[in-house]
Amino acid sequence: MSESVADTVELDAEGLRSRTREFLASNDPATTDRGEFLRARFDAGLAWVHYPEGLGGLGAPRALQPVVDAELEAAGAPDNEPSRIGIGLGMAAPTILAFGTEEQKQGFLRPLWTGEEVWCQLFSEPGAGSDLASVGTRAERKGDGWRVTGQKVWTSSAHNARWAILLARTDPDAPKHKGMSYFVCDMTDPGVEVRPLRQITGEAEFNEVFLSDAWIPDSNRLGEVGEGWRVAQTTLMNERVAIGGRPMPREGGMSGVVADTWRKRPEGADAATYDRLMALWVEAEALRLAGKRLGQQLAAGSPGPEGSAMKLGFARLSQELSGLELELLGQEGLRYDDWSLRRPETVNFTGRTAGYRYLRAKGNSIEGGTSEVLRNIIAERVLGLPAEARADKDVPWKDLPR
Amino acid sequence: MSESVADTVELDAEGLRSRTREFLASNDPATTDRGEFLRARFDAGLAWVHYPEGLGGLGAPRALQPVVDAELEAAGAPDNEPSRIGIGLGMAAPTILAFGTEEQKQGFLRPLWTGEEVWCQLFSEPGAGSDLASVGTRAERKGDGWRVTGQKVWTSSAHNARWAILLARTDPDAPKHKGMSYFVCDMTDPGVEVRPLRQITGEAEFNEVFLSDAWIPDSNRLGEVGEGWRVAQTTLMNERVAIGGRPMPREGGMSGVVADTWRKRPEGADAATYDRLMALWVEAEALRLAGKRLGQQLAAGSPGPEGSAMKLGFARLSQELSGLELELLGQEGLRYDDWSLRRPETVNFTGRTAGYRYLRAKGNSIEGGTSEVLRNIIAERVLGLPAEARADKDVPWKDLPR
Amino acid sequence: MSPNLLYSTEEQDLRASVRDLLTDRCPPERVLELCEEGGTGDPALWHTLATQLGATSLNVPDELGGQGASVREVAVVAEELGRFVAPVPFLGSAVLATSALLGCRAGEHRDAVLAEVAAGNRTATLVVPLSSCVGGSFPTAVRAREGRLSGSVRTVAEGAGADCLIVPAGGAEGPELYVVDATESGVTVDAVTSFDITRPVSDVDLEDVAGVRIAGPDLAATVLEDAVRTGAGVLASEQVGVAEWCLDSTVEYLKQRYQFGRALASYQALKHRLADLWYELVVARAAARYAADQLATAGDDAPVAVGVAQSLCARVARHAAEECVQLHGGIGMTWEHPAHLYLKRAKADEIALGSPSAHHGVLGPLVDLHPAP
Amino acid sequence: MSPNLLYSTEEQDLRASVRDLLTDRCPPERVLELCEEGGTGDPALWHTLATQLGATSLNVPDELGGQGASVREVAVVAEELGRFVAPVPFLGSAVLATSALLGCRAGEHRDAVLAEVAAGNRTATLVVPLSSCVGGSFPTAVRAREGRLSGSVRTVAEGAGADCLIVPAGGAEGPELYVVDATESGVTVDAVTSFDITRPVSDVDLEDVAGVRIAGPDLAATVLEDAVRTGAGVLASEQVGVAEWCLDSTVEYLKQRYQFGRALASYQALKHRLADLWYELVVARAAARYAADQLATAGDDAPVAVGVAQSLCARVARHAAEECVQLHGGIGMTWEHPAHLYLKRAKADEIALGSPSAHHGVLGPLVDLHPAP
Repeated sequence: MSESVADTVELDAEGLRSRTREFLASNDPATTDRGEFLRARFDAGLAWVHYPEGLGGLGAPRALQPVVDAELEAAGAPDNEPSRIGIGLGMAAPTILAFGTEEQKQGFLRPLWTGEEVWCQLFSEPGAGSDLASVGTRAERKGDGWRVTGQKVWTSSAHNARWAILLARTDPDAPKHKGMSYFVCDMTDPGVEVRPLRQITGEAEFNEVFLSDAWIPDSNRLGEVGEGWRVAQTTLMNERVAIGGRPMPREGGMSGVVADTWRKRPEGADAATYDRLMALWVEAEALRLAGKRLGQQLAAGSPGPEGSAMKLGFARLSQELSGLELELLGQEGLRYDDWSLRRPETVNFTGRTAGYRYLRAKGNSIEGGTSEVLRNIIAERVLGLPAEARADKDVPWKDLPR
Repeated sequence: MSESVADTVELDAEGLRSRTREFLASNDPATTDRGEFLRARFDAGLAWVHYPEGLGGLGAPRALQPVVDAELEAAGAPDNEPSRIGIGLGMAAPTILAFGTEEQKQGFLRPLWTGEEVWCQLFSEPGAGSDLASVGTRAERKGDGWRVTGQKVWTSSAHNARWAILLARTDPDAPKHKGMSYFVCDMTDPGVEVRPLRQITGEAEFNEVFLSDAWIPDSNRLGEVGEGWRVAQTTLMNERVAIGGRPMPREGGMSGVVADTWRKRPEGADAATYDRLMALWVEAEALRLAGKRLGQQLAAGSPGPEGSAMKLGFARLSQELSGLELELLGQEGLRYDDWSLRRPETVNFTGRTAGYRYLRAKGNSIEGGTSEVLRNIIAERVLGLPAEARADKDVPWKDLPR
Repeated sequence: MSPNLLYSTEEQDLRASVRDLLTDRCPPERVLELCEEGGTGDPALWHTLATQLGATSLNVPDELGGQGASVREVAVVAEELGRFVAPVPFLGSAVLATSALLGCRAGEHRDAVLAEVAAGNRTATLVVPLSSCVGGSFPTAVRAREGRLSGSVRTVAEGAGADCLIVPAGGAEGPELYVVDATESGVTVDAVTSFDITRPVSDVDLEDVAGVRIAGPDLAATVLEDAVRTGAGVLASEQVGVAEWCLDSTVEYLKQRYQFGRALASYQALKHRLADLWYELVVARAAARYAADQLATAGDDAPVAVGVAQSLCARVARHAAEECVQLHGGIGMTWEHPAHLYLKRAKADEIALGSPSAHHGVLGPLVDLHPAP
Repeated sequence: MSPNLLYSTEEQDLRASVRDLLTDRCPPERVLELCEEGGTGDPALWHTLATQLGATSLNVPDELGGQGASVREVAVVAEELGRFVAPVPFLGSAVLATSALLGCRAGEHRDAVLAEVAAGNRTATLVVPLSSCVGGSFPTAVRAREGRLSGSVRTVAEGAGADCLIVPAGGAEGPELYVVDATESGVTVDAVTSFDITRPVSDVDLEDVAGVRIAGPDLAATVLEDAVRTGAGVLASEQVGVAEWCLDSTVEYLKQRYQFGRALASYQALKHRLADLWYELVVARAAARYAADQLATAGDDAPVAVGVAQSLCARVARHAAEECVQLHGGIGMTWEHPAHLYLKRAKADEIALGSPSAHHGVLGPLVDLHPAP
């Protein structure tokens, strides 16, 4: 990376396509080690082209990434298994980019993107879910670093993770939004303990993470002390962008699964359930169309607030449909496949059996923002109705009722 | 009424029965003028036996009234047409009894009970419905009486009424609950104008009443100045007693009407609507049983809070059932009988056509306490959840937002 | 090509024109006044819509005096008319009758009638019960014998005031479609009391009336089915407009009104109900737009799209109107407040052109979901 | 005589005894622990219920060692067991199997088995799929030939651990009922993984097994129908207990938990949802009490009462359990919190002994409401 790329490459589709081909010419995916190939791709600025030069990108428009990806895929190049490192790519990286020091960016982003280092998120706590700003995990200044103690929950990938983004309370005397700081936590620290968190399905998709005097050097702080909430907003904004938006075919989700169950003429299929099925099928199709419409709005440069409708409807429908499916199945609906504790590699809401789907769907209206919080957001931000009364904004965090 | 009745009559069923027979022996309903008969009945203490002697009663247990009524009915005696004078009997009378001066009781109760004077209620206003304590109708002291100006609404019987119970604001500088007084208003006063209030059914069951400097002598005040809210509580408590409680046969209400429509195999009857009908029929039957159970609780001396469930369910079911009926009727559901403005003598929720029933049922969740207010009451008084935040209790009424 | 589910710039301009006109000429007080008069709506407004905005000729070919636009634009107009519950015979004349005429083969009489209807010089209606649903059998309540029609059809949309009637009839050799002049002797059109006071209905009786045949057994059933389907698809957009007004006006009302010292709009239980309504409106709009687009492009998926849109939008509009009345409290129960106009329209629209469960029954087999045996 | 829809003093005493025992011996942690062990519930608790409280012999005649009480008391016990999702085979043994035995004519074998089951010395189950509904045809999955039974029945309630099986079988001359000892050779009872982890289910296979006939073709169908009806009626009370726990525990949780500086219980949207649940519970309880009373008195209205109660209470319990999980938020999704035990019980109970729509179909014709043609 000696000279500025912009001097040599046009940052349009054609320029990127030829740059990718040049890269492939000197890095043959068939003969290059996977790790080596990915690191080279990063160094060539082809990892995420909208990132700055030197950090895996070229400062090119984000919309051009698919051009690069298509070329690489056509050449049979390995990818960085994005589904395995979603939290790193989607949440940690944009936050590091926005708030990190030069050293942090240089140190973290390359192994994050290549997948050599998996990241997880230590935000939610048993007492801080929808109201994330009430986190009680305590970080206390000790010399050139921090000692962190507390409990985090609903952490996916924690058992595989090298690093975590962590929101902790550094000043309990400040009002809740003002007394937090944001850190990068080393998951191999002896003060970090990861335990599987079993869910009602029997599986443990998530973990609880217990922090007992875990050590974080001050050089792993992101943003200023007390600025944690503002930094976390960047993380959460990027989480929301990741949800929804991908186009689906008709019957692409739970409605297809239940429709197929109906087509097999299960024991509980009767005239009454037919109409319930059709009403839900219709709503699922309309929600799919609403998602398509939302995508068209985004493409036209006028995003609407419909994203929250998508999540609300998705949760509602997956719950109603999976509940109907169990009734359709009758006797079979009284059986389950396996309650034993497992740690699934990936989560498939429409996988396993109807019983699993029913139970897993209950989480859809809780995780990533409860349906109740979404309704508040819609009412207040979309419809302009007055905000809920709250008494927690100016009081020291330590004096709040809990 | 020269000597105390209790000296001569045992206040048990047998005593009342024989006293009623004696009364009938000297007041033959076949030959006595109706008004004369009713006045005599009142004077004999057989009007409402639980009222005091001299005010139409004997100070007997309220539960014994049916004994008297049965004897009189068997003898072919005229009644006082209670459905025509329900507000007087159910709301005005208990309030006069509780708060009236001796002169007021003597003057008002007899013609009220006989039906010679019809009463109505001037409580609700366009800006004071669920939040009745915010009434803005103003009563200003002038000499030995009051000048009253304001607008009242949802007043049934106003066009036939001789008297009204009236809640008005006498001190706008006091907090809302403390600045009201309670009056008896002469409906023949030139400052009182009654206009029919047309509803969405086309009918005008109710009236708007416009008060323009209407005159009320101070002798027609009930309770102390500023005590209006407390007096009104007595009125409203008695209104609530009147709702619900009467036993119903299966299919006794809207469910029977819609079931009969189904039995005629209307155009829109299909397998899907069958299940909807059955689900509603089942809920209606269960609500009927809940009413019966409530009655048994009352009879056992342990009334529960189920009364609010009855009203909530009644509104819900009459709306759902009548909505379903229109769908069942298909083409016929697109027609109505008559939109012309009428003033019905009595209201029958299950009368006229399906379209009328559907529209009239919309009022069931608004009149006599909205379903929203009922849910608050259940949540707060039955389930013990915290009350809604309110900012109107200690502020002068005139300074409240409106 | 992927269907465009947005409103194009032209469509937005069209909407703005219609909305301007209706804001000016069709406020709720005016609608109520017209409905109380019990006539056939607002002929002057109808004339303006037709002649100044071309709202009656949008999807009629240029050569017949039309705009050469499509059902997408028709749906946009329907949405605005729904928003104002405007008492004009758009559904009967510009949608149902016009669709039937468009479906027939070109011919002297058809072309003349279509041009007149498109120009707004004449108003037409399709003589079927307003509750008719796609997938039904061809109606034979009217019989045709040697060009003369006899029979009765009840509860026809906007029949009174129509100048010409498009009449499906059972002929000697099968289904036929006729145009009948409403002034012909033997034609009786009785306005009946409509539940939806903003959309009159009539009973039509024909006694040995002369008609001009515009489709024979080879075509009549398809034409009628397509017209009723187009009507249902456009009705979905009308329902979106109705629902939108109900939500908007309820939000406004709750913001202004105070109870127990707080704006009603600050009560969370009400906020969540409004948020749910908004969600319903989001999905309803997407479904309605897709149906309009499929009808506009004669897409293969049009029957599915219409079934989805109509069964969903009917429930959404009715729900929105019911919430509107409830959340307005007592004032929403009065004749003078417009909420009841929307409640009546929404409830009638739930029955019009097929109830949701009727549409489910037609839709299911199209997507390989067959009823239980 | 008007049915008593309240709880009598004796019933309240019985409830208090059961509740005391379960509070002590069956807290949620214990239920979870037992379910994780995957056994047949809590035999010790079951034994105490039977022997100390007589919960298994309430409606058995005195002369067979029973209490001579009625289905009303059985329903009260079911309600409490539902409140604790107690993992004991009450529904299978004390309700379904006992009802079947009570329906058969007195006889040496029947009396002996009934007395043993009532005393709690043996546990029985009725060998039908747990999803069976009244109004179905008599099951013939098991065939009887000369007193020997062969066939398989899947998803039988609480089959594993049962000492004796009450088996409906198709005999040469029609429906028959047999008692089969679970230790007979040829009997296989396979515990399968149950969706409701607090109520095990099993697959039962019989291969040429000796059984004792306790009802022949004149009686077997009626006995089975009555037993399944009694089961459904009692299940309604269990569902009331499940719903009540869900409402109570949610109310408690929301009162304790703060969010944005306020108790969750102060949010009106949640308050209204809880108020609606409370309403549902009020009507469900009335329906369940009426069903219990009608079954207790062998009232003519029992089939209607059971259909009403079961179709309603099933929905109410499931709705309450779903709200319980949702309003508990993340903690309600964890294995360690008991909410999921109730969710699984409530959802399985919605299918058990007939879904609401199946009951609607049976109930309708009884009240002269016949399905659409």
